[in-house]
Amino acid sequence: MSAISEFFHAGGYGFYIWGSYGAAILLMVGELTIIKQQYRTILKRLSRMARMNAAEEDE
Amino acid sequence: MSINWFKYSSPTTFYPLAGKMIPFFGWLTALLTIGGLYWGFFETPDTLSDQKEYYRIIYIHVGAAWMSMWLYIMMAAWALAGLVFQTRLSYMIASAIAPTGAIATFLALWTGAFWGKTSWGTWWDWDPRMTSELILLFLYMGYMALQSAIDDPRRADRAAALLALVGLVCVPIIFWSINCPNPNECAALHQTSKPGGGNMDPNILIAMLVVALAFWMYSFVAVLMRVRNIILERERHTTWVNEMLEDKQ
Amino acid sequence: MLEITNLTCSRGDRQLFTGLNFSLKPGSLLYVEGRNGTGKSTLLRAICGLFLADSGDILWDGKNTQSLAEDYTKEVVYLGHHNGIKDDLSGLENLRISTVLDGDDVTEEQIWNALKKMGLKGFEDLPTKVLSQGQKRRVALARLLLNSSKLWILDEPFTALDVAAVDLLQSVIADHISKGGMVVLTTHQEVALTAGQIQRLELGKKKNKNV
Amino acid sequence: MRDLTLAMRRRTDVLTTLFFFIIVVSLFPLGAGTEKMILMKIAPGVAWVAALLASMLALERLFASDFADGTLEQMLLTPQPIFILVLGKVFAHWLLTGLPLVFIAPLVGLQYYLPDEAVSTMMLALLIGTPILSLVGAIGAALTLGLRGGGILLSLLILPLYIPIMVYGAGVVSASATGTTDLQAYFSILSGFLILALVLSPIATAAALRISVE
Repeated sequence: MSAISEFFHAGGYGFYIWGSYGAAILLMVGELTIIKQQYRTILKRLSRMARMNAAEEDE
Repeated sequence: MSINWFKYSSPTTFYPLAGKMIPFFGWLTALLTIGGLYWGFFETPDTLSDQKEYYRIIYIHVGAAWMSMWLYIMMAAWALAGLVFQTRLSYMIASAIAPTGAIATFLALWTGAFWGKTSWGTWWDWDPRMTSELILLFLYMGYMALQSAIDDPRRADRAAALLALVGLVCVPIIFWSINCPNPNECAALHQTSKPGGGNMDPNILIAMLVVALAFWMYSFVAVLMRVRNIILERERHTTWVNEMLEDKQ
Repeated sequence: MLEITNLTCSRGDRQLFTGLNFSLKPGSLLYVEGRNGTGKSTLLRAICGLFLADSGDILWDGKNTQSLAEDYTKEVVYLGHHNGIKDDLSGLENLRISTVLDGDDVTEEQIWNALKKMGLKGFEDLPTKVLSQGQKRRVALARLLLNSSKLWILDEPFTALDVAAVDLLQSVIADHISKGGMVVLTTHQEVALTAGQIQRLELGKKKNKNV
Repeated sequence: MRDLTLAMRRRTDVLTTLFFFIIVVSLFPLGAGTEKMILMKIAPGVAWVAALLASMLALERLFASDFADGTLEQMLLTPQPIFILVLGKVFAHWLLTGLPLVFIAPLVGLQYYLPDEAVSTMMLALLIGTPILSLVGAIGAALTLGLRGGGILLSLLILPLYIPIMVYGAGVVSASATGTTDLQAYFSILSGFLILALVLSPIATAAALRISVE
């Protein structure tokens, strides 16, 4: 068994340890991704609205 | 002349400031996480006296649990600031903290369950600490539910802020009542199943603290990012947001 | 004397008005005008303390109304879109409760008289749920007759009233002003107000004029 | 006070709450089995959970009708301190929902084979505990005033805050059922909660009402 797989095996407790760490990474990265996504959609919507307003003023 | 402390309490000035702070806290998070986990996995023994390698869950478990409580206190503090000074930004920060706090609480419960399975042989136990975390999760949920149920943002902010304060008053009482349901023999119920106290390996303690710090920095990143979203959403009618949008195009 | 300085109010994300200034002396009436959604009701609610303004001060005799608290609410009577009367209780009971809560010492006979004056003779002890909209409004307006407050804040007081009742209310308002009272009111109907000093405030324009 | 005369006109509310409590309490044995030992063990918890739910039931309407017809605005504008008015309303709520539960408690004792001392303990605990439920619940009722789905939201907000009362309220009954005589500490804690709630809840409720009425 290589050192790496032994490390991940963690003396038989790999499932529990990586289950915990996996959840942590998933949740935190997921949270940031969702916020980032929201940020983009807000910006897109706001600039679309701004363009619409500008077009109205031109008329 | 005195310094204008309220200068940064305006969303207009806070928005770019938050933008500048996010990368800083982001790098700090990454650095502390890598450092703390390296220390925790490679500079520590594989087996403690009574616990095997699974004790390594502790780094994130304790970090998440600490953050869940700290974030609730911070949320209530910003809510109080909002009610006292009538600053919109305070409410925005308070409501930006809630989801991150709920995630930290959930994570603490999740990792607690994994740990419980290995160390006590059960996923869930009505251990006072775990029950308290569960209640904390309910409080976060209540805060977010109230906030989203009210259409008028002003009322939503203030009502949720008041709820956070009421929760803050009740939290110690709730935790205490769970900890000693029988007032005649309170002390006997305190569990010492977690590796703590004096006999902890200093290396583990260091790693734990560093990872907890990483969690803290992470919550700065998440909260600041979310505050920026909220500011944009709420201030969309103002001129400075529109000017900023024009600059970007 | 009521003074408003630099008042800014917003509803939701929208700013209704900013930097509003005016003052109202005893014996005068302020007529708040403006289209729908310009913040008339909000202004009225802010003046009586139901709505928290974003910034600015509302002063009563030179003192901040928020710190005056109960000393100020004693001087104010507010009538909003809701009548503020209980459907299950009779007009008589409604008025008795509100006068007790207002801390006014009013006899049973005065209440009967007030209801009579509002044209509700014979309806005094019926539960108000059997009354018509206009009659309910009259019960609510009867409070004005029994109240010793100086400042009346009336939001659309003329709605649901018939011609006779509009005339009656006008005379009641005029009477109050001639006794040195103050009235702030909004209305969509063009009502010829005959009371003494009339000020007008128009909301919803770029700049708020104070005539 | 005003609310009492008003509430007396809607006497059916009292009966609804009371029957709700009785039904919930009666359902448990059907679900959990009618074994005497089990019933005795779960009785305090069941009684308190049923009391919490029964008290929640009427909470939603605590300020709702006043809010709808504008009398709440008027009350906020009277020269009386708001917390006095809040106390009046909460007291009326308790008289109609809390107090009847105290008197119905012996019935629970009968259904769940509780010894007599435990029944009297339960009555005393309910007597101290139910006003706290009304007081704390009033904050939630004021916050969720006029919202869609306010009732469900209200339970989400308030039930976690009820935990301490339930822990000690049920704890004292269990203790008394198992023959413990030293119940002083439980009642001191419950009374402490009551005093705390009496002082803080009207202030918080008044603030919440101001926010909600706006």
